[in-house]
Amino acid sequence: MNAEPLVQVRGLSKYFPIHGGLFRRVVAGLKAVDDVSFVIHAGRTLGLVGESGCGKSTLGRMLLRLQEPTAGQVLFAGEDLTRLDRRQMLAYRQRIQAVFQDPYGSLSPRRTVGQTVREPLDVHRVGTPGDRQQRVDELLAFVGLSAQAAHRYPHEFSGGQRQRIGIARALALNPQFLVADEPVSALDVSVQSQVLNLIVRLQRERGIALLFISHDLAVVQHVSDDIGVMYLGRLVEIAPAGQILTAPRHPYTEALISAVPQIGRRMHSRIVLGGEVPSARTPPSGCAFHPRCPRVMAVCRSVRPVLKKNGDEGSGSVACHLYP
Amino acid sequence: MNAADAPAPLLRVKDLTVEFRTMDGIVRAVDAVSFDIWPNETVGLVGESGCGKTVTGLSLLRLIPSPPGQIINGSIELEGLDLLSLDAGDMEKRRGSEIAMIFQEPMTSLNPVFTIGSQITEVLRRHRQLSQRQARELAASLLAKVSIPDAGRRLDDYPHQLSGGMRQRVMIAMALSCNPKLLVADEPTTALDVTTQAQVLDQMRELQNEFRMAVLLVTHDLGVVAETCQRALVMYCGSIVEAGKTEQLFSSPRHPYTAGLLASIPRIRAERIAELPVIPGRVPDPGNLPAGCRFAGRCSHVQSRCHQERPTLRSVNGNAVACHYPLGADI
Amino acid sequence: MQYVLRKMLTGIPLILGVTLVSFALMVYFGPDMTYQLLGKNPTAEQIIEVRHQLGYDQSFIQRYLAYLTELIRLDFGNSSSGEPVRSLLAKTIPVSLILILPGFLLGHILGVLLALAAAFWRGRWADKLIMAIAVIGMSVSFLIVIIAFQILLCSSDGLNLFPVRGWNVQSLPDYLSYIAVPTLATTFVALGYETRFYRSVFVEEMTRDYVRTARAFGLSSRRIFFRSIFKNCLIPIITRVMFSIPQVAIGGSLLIESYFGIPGIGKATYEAIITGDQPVLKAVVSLTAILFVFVMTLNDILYRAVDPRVSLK
Amino acid sequence: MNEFSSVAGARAVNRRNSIWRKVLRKFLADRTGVAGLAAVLVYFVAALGVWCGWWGTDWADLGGSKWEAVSAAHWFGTNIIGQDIFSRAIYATSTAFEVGVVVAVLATIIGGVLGAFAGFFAGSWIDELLLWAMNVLDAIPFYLFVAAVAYSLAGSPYAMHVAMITSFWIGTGRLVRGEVIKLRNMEYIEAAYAIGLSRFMIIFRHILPNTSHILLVQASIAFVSAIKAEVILSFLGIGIRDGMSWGLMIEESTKEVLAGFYNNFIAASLLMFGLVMAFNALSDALQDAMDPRKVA
Repeated sequence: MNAEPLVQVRGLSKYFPIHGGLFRRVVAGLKAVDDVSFVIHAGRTLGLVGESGCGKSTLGRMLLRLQEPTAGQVLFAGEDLTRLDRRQMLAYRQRIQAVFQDPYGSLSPRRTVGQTVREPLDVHRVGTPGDRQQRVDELLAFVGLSAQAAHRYPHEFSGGQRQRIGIARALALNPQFLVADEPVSALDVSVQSQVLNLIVRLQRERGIALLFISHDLAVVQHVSDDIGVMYLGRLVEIAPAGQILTAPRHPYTEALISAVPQIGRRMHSRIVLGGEVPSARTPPSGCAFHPRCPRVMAVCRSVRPVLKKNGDEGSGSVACHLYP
Repeated sequence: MNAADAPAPLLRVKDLTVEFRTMDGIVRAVDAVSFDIWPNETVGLVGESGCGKTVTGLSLLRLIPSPPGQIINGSIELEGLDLLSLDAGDMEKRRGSEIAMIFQEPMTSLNPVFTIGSQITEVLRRHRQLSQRQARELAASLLAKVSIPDAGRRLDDYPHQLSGGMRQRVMIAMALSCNPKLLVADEPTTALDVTTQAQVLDQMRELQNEFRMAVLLVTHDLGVVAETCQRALVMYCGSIVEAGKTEQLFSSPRHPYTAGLLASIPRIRAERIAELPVIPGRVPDPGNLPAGCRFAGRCSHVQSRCHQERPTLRSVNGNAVACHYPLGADI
Repeated sequence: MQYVLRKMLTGIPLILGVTLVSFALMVYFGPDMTYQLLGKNPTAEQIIEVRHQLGYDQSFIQRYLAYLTELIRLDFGNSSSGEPVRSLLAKTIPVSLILILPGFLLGHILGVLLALAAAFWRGRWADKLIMAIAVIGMSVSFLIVIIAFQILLCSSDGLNLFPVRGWNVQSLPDYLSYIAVPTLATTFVALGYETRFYRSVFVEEMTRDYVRTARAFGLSSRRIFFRSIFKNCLIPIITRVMFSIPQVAIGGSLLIESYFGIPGIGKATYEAIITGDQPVLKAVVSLTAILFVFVMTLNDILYRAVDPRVSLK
Repeated sequence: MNEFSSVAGARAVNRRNSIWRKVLRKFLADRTGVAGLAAVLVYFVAALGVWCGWWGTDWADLGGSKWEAVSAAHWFGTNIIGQDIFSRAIYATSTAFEVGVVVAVLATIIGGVLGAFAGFFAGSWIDELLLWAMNVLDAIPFYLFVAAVAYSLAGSPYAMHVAMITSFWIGTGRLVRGEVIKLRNMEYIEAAYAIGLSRFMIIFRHILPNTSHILLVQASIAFVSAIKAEVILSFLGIGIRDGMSWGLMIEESTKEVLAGFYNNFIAASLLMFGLVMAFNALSDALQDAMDPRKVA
């Protein structure tokens, strides 16, 4: 993997202002995403896991430039997206697309499925109207819907089918990179596996690079080559999927894996963390995980660990004082 | 402890049938469901959205919104007394004190403009003869029981000042307050993060033993059922398709739906697999159900009999299965 | 306190806006007073002089600033009839208040009560009856109600119980007899709107999850309805009552006052608009704006007192 | 293709298309609403006849003597100067529709667009400015405002319309603003951004169409409010200038009523009550039928 990565995220941060005082001045910043860096190679998938409020969705939105980062860079094929103006960005929108979480909220209820899937083609003026119509049929077929579906409205479809429509829309412009934010968490189990298989298939058949964001480790592992774990706005561990699941290094990763309810295991074997995720407004000093960490040391309370490459124990990086 | 030792079931549901009047006609959400719950056991009621599991849970407390919903048939016997035969006032008194229910959304399930202390004491004083002061002390001790730190002061907090996990603990404290014999928990941890979910499930299990109550855990998450329930009931399209001891049910499912569901769940595995097994198709429209077995249209073992005749629950090697051709049966 | 201060500060642009609009409408583009002051056949010099006195030869901005300075000093001077504006206000505002207040209160209180009844027995005959009456109440014009009530209650064709029009209040019985018909009319018309609004508030609140929770714990439906739901409903109720205060205090009485010939602030303002009596208009407009800001602030404070989710910070 | 197409295809047979069909079906099931609609249509035909010159042309003619009783020639009798009250009432129906439609359409368009902009840019200066404008206009009591507009546009027959539109758009604007604030966080709006749609396109293609249920109901409310306000304004002398309206008839009748002649008053009141009532029923049924929580 020596080629230049398709996506390089460098020191990406997003601080939301907190207002206070008589004139509502900005008194502090809420660090939703704090100094996150990673790369994704063409055709590969990075899974991003973390609990609600850890900043994973904000991160995804920044890659799509639905939200402006406070600091850092997003390099796509060598170009820093954060510096592009609206018009320049338009060209890149064709190459970066998104799949959203809520199958009910991600399709405009007053537009037919055909209009929705066609819209990206219309906006970017791809081909003749006839070409576009044909493309819509192809896309619907690829995601497993009939051509007649184009004339119907979203409310006539089930959650799983709507998610397929959302995927068809994202594929319309033949993107190289897809950001999928919790694409299956709102779906029922039996439908979830259908959509996951579709995602794996498009990745394999079309060589699309994917950032797959989810709170569900089991789902993430099914599609990902690498997995990153976020906690309170920071990336605490990132490693190849097989390695991170069998030999997690960060205590938080370990607890997260153990907390996933599994069939064929009884409760007592799991690690149950104490306390709750602290508020991002008042993050703990030092390592943000230290108040809940079962293996906390004195240094964790004062010094914030940085993400460091694992030495001999495999590829990947971890931000933890246990691994100096 | 063991369900079989108890002399009689705590709850006996028989042929429970619930219908909803909708614009598209009458929809039968729950169709002749029967099951028992024994004292102090945890039973999982699993199924996908729209299968009728929540409606079943609500029916046990007669909380179906009516109109449009109506229990049209069946009986719900709690310790031998049919709850459906009680008048509204009598039923009201039993809710909370004998059978209680907690819900999925801890944010909206608590009243936003009252302190949690006043909400718990209100329930306490409704069912027990307590002074305001006694009720408050009891409420504080209940909060401490569900591991809310600094419980005495937390009583004066409003729901929005608590995190999701804490709010669900408050709900559990309310549920425990009057020592109900049966707690119906409708997706109690679905809205919570995994690490919080683990905490809350742990807590529920401990308290259940301490308070000796039975729990009906309504959930879509088979993993949660596997880890917490002694027995499980699998629902599909308004009926129970399979029931049995959790371990046996999950290790050797007899109904093709249960088997398909178990196979299709993404699990943490050492190696990535190329493709997840799937159940093809989708749940049929509740207003337009097939005549025979409701799973027939999606079943990989379907035979012609399945399209004509609806199977009923019968015992197959320890599990109860509603299938004409159960998997791995020695017939 | 800091909060109140900030709220008041945000009221300043509003006051500026209200004064600007009203200045533009009522003064700048308002009736030209020149000829009314001079009578017929004035000379050209006289016209110029009067126009200068009235400030008509200055620019819009200059005149607006002058108008604002007068407002800030609360110096309204004398009305065109020569009466000091202050004494005019002192005379008319109390009349309007005691005229309107009973109807206003009755409308909201009865509205809430009827809405409670309708929502409590939702879908039953009591609900249907109340709502049918409310729609009828909403569909009748205020003016028609006034005239009909007057015919029924004041004329010799009807019951002839109360004075037809006018305002000659010396004692409490006088007062009651003069306000009876206006109060009945305002209440009748308000009831339709208020009942429907409050009922929809109650019904919406009845579908919330916490109501189901309360039921699952055995609380009686009466207690849930009158304690839990009602407190949540206070927020929209307060907002509605608060925001109708400015409308009622200044404008709402206009129709009643002019129809019954009652010397209140609504009628005085209306006449001031017609005759271009600028000092009166300035006073009324600034009072309105200040009242509005005051009500908004008060509303927010009450809101925060009822709803713990909104902190005073 | 696979199992999905067949299942969806089978469903489509009994559930053909668009949310509007569903709304229509629900609306038609509402008897009060349909009755309201029918009554409104009758009124509309009456107004249409006036515009086409089929009837009501003699509203200003002095065709009888003072205060004639109900007769075959004068269905509702005559007024103080012998004009036919029936013709006047019918003619006034067309005036009511003119006022109602003009005010409702313009107020709704303005309220919809400005409300959508305010909501879409909530938190920015555009929103602040629009909110400020709404508050300012709200702070000025309605009748004083109309009177002021009427006198500053001295003589214009449309002063009343202008004043009503300026006041009535605010309610719609606020509602649409609130709805748009909800809508703009929907994922399909994010998706539209991600595709590369401009903000104007998003507002007009994705946001405004999704507020149509609010706009339709608000337009019907504005229609009713305009008709009711017209009556009061005409009575106060700042409403309809030329032509005939129910308000002018009532104003006329106040002198007659004291003398014991009620025909004019009753005719105008009942006709107006009928239309407003019918429209209220219609608007209630629309609201029920289009409540997105019930439709979706």
